[in-house]
Amino acid sequence: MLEAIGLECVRGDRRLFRDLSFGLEPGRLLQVVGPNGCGKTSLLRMLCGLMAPVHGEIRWEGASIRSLAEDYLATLTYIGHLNGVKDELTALENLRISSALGGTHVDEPAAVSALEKMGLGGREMLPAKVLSQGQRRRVALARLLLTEAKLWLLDEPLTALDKAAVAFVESLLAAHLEKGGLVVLTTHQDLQQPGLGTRRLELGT
Amino acid sequence: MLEAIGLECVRGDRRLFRDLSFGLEPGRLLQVVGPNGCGKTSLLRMLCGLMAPVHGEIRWEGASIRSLAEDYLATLTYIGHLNGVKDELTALENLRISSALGGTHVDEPAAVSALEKMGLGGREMLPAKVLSQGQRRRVALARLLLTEAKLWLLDEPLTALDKAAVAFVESLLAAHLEKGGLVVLTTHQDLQQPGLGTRRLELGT
Amino acid sequence: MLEMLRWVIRRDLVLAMRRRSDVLTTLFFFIIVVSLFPLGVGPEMNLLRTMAPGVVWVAALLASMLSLGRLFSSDYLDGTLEQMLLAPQPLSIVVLGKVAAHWLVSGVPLVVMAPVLGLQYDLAADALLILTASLVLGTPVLSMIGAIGAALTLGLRGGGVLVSLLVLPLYIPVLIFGAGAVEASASGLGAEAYLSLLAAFLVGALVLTPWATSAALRISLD
Amino acid sequence: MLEMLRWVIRRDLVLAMRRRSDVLTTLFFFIIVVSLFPLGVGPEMNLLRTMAPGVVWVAALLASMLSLGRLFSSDYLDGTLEQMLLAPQPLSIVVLGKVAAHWLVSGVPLVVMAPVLGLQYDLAADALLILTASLVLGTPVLSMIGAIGAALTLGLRGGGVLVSLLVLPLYIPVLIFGAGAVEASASGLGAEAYLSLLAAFLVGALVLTPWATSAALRISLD
Amino acid sequence: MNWGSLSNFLHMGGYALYVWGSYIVFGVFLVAEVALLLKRRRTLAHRLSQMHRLHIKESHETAS
Amino acid sequence: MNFRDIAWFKYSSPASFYFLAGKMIPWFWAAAAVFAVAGLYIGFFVAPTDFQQGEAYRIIFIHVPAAWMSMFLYVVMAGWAGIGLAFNTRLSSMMATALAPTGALFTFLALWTGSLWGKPMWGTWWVWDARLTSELILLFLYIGFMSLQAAIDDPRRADRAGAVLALVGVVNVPIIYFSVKWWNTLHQGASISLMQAPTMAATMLTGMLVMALACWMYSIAVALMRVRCIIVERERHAQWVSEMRGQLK
Ligand code: HEM
Ligand SMILES: Nc1ncnc2c1ncn2[C@@H]1O[C@H](COP(=O)(O)OP(=O)(O)OP(=O)(O)O)[C@@H](O)[C@H]1O
Ligand SMILES: Nc1ncnc2c1ncn2[C@@H]1O[C@H](COP(=O)(O)OP(=O)(O)OP(=O)(O)O)[C@@H](O)[C@H]1O
Ligand SMILES: [Mg+2]
Ligand SMILES: [Mg+2]
Repeated sequence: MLEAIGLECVRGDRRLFRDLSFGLEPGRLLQVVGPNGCGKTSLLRMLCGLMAPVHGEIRWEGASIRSLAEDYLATLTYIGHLNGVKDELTALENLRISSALGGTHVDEPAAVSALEKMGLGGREMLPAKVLSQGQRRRVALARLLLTEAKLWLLDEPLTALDKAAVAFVESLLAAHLEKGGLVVLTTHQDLQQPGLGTRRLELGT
Repeated sequence: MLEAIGLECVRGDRRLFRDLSFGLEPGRLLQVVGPNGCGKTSLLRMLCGLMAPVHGEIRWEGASIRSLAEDYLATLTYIGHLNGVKDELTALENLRISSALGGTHVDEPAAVSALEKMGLGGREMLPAKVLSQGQRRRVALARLLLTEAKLWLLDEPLTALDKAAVAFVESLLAAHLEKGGLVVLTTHQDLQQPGLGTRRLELGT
Repeated sequence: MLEMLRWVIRRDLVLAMRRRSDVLTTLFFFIIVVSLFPLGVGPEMNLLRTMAPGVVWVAALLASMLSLGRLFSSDYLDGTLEQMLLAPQPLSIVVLGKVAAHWLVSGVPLVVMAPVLGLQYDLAADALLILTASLVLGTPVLSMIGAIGAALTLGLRGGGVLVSLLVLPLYIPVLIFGAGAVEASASGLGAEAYLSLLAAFLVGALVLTPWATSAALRISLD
Repeated sequence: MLEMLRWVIRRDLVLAMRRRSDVLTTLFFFIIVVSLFPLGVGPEMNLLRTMAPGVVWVAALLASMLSLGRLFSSDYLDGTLEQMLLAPQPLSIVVLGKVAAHWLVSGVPLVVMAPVLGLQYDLAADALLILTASLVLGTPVLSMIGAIGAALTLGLRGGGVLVSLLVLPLYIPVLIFGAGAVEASASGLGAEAYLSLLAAFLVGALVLTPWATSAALRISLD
Repeated sequence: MNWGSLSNFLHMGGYALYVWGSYIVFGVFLVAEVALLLKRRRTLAHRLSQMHRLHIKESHETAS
Repeated sequence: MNFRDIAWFKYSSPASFYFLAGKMIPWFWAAAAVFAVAGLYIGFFVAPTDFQQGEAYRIIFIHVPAAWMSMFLYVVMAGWAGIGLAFNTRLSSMMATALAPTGALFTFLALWTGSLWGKPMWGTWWVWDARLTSELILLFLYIGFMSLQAAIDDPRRADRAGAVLALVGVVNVPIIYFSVKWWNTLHQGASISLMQAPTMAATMLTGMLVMALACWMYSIAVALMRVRCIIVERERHAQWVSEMRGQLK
């Protein structure tokens, strides 16, 4: 159960939003929408504790995320605008290491099969540098197949993906919600799959 | 008049496409589509001469682009996956400098009004570092408002843009085609505006 | 927690091996700086012997500083650092892992190389021993202090020079005591006092700098 | 063409000025490095006077080399370099502009500062003059040679040991003749031979390096 | 009283360059620091009133 | 009466501190002027000529206060910065930022006056003596602090990054300072020989102390003035700033 209470976000001279409150129950997906620069990324970074709100508080299962500290981090997975994919490492190494950083230790066969599911079969051993834009994004997203985190925070996960990959990621989201997970995501494209238990949060209006 | 004759592209061990030929007349738009990693970006980089094809040739108004060298470069504008936007420079400086590099010298008022049209009014003087992902993309795309190049090569121009911006960019494309320009672009989203004189080129099938 | 430490170190070592040229550049730099002085100063052995510890130590310090750039900045640019901040373990562990890897890659080769270079300067065997010992104790401190500077200047591009401005004054005690140890042993005084001070620096740095570096990283990514 | 050169220089200068402290920090880096050697070596003035030219030159090289990082790599990472390759002018012009800006930002301040630092090492007035002259001739060469290295290392896929082997030795002649000029004048021999050799390096570099750097950039971006 | 005359005082027993060189630079730098501060304050006041005017204009425009 | 009602923390809000500082500044200026006049009088007219150094020793009346201030101010600055970092109080961070330029100035002046003193006494402008070297390093620490803050656009981030640096640097200060023992120290020797004339030591000491007090008062006054500027710059959007806009001139 994720709650935001009276959040206010100020960047530079600009107040992006104030008095923003919402709650999200297990099994639900919150889609944050709004024009460019309205503060979607900022909100997500607040939700994972990378940025402190000027006012307000974020709670996870009733407790402030500040007080939970690492316990909270263990329950979430964040994928941002940037892929966090290292050019020199192979797709496989990238996936295993980013999973390990997130607290899930994955053995090689599991990682290979996750990459295969993400459509990167046969490219596991290529350095990420030579992968195409969409393939790099897929490497980043492959983590979702392996993580045990309950809360997913995804910043425009669908950019650079082709249609098949978009559909696959949406099915991943659906399966995660099914299992009682929570998802907060931003995207400018509409989600195709209906019944993702979607709630929309409009920013910047 | 842009012509590609019998292009072959090999990356590493992989042949992405071969025997690819097409021609594009003034006033037409070529949309390159295909799954992630099928070679769209590679094709665009070949078309602007950044990468040499293994076989085949690219011609502009009948002459090979290799022989035209800088004369060809003067007729094109390329916007890639990466924005080419410098973090430390303001939006305004970024735009003026990237235009100058492309051979168009723009004075300040013109640049400001271009940024305003791109929805960055009031943010001209912010360093690009603090802009949101979509706003950075807008800064890169603002060049299209100022360039006099006849051939536009755009690699997924619409990523990270919100819907209003997508519509605006499409109207820009339409206006450019109207004036007899040529556009080659890749995108995973379908173009909304009909009658862009669209031709599709499917790769990776 | 140890698991995490291991992963981070391993990752950074693999990355360093992929970019072998970086590692070698640091080492070449060290060798070239040290070898240049005999060329520049001339062949008087006495003069060279007096300069030796200072030159080797300054070269080590600069080499370690030069390699600071790759400590965090590439992770910052491609978003990995964000992920590290979100790892469900204390950030200091990650920091410690990265610093350890940095030392293994940029410090250890220097330590190994130093005795060979010292021979060029006609240092006696025990002076070489002390030189190596002082480097073993001192170079990890350099990496740890450097990490603070690297973390503070993250995202401030062109920060390479700013880092050196921040970090060099903090390096100076290490330099003074490191070079001092060799000089003391050369002039017949015992080097123990110096070496144990360096060891104290090392312990102090181990305790304090991961904390300071984590704080700096959090600030830089806010 | 000149228009383009002006734009590139101006852009890079603006970028440097944006980090307001950039020019200053290069300078302070230089100052700190020069001040480090006495700390390592000890305070005897005679020793210091003999080392002075070598130290100043090594420091100049480092300062100029440290700032090489920002020459191409940030433009490479954010895609600006691609745009530069697509500019409808010879690439060498762009390269020349970037190198010139680099020298203005990182070379000129060193040249200005060097005499003051020489004073710390108790150098005589004419030695100071020669030192400055050698730096005026030598630092642009460093920037130009460095540019080749920076361009080549952009596309390195791990096997770049050759590159660092190639570039660092290229610096050494400049260093030897730069420091040699000062020593020659200090020991009463004329420094003209050294200085004219440096001038020859400069002319050679101006002719050859923009071409080589452009080629390297094209290779790196293929 | 140590000094017979003003010129003696200015001569400083042959150390005029060093003594006055220290004191004058000392004084000039402190005064310069204060002067720079006062200037900073003035430009600040200027910027503030400009901001204020702009603000008033804006609110006027939105009102009408 | 409730403890909170005493408004202990009232002045820790930038707005109220701004006005409080405004009231205090004239007093510090007055004190600085009085002490400076007294100190200079003692220095030039009461203290006799030194039998070894002649009149050159009179540099001591500014050299020593400047050197003291340079070190004290660094520690004070690091203290404020640390408080700002720990308790997230904006005002203390602003104090740290305001102190840095003054500290750097005094460091520079200590170096300058020391060099001018060294030329007649030691025959050289500069030696690599421990005292001198450590003072130079202190200057680098100040400059590093200021450059770091200048390089960061967001003031809150600049505050906190600067605080980390200042705190780390303060560990360095005593180390540098005590390294005197490991060096041959020209500086120390000279100062001891000076102390040999006992009658002079008394007047000299008073002169030095009075000048040091003047420097303290000056530093406080200037720091308060600068912190007022910083407050207004940072809070320029706040209501109270636009209300008192006229009073600034
Ligand atoms: C650039 C040159 C110099 C620097 C950076 C410098 C720095 C300092 C510093 C940091 C102190 C404070 C030390 C303390 O509180 O114990 C000090 C004190 C003092 N300095 Fe200097 N100094 C320089 C040159 C000189 C010279 C040339 C003389 C006299 C010949 C001198 C005489 C003194 C005396 C008498 C004191 C105060 C008494 C003491 O602490 O011993 N200084 N100086
Ligand atoms: N220092 C600053 N001064 C003024 N505005 C700032 C500053 N820093 C950030 N901003 C603004 O804050 C906003 C940050 O938005 P954020 O990145 O959260 O947007 P977003 O909703 O994710 O947008 P996008 O859809 O483009 O990704 C931008 O509008 C940016 O211009
Ligand atoms: N050295 C190499 N070895 C094997 N395959 C390579 C190598 N270099 C590149 N490739 C492959 O070449 C392709 C490059 O594709 P390109 O970037 O042109 O794709 P794209 O169509 O633009 O994809 P996207 O839609 O994801 O942007 C990728 O499939 C990549 O895996
Ligand atoms: Mg965003
Ligand atoms: Mg692509």
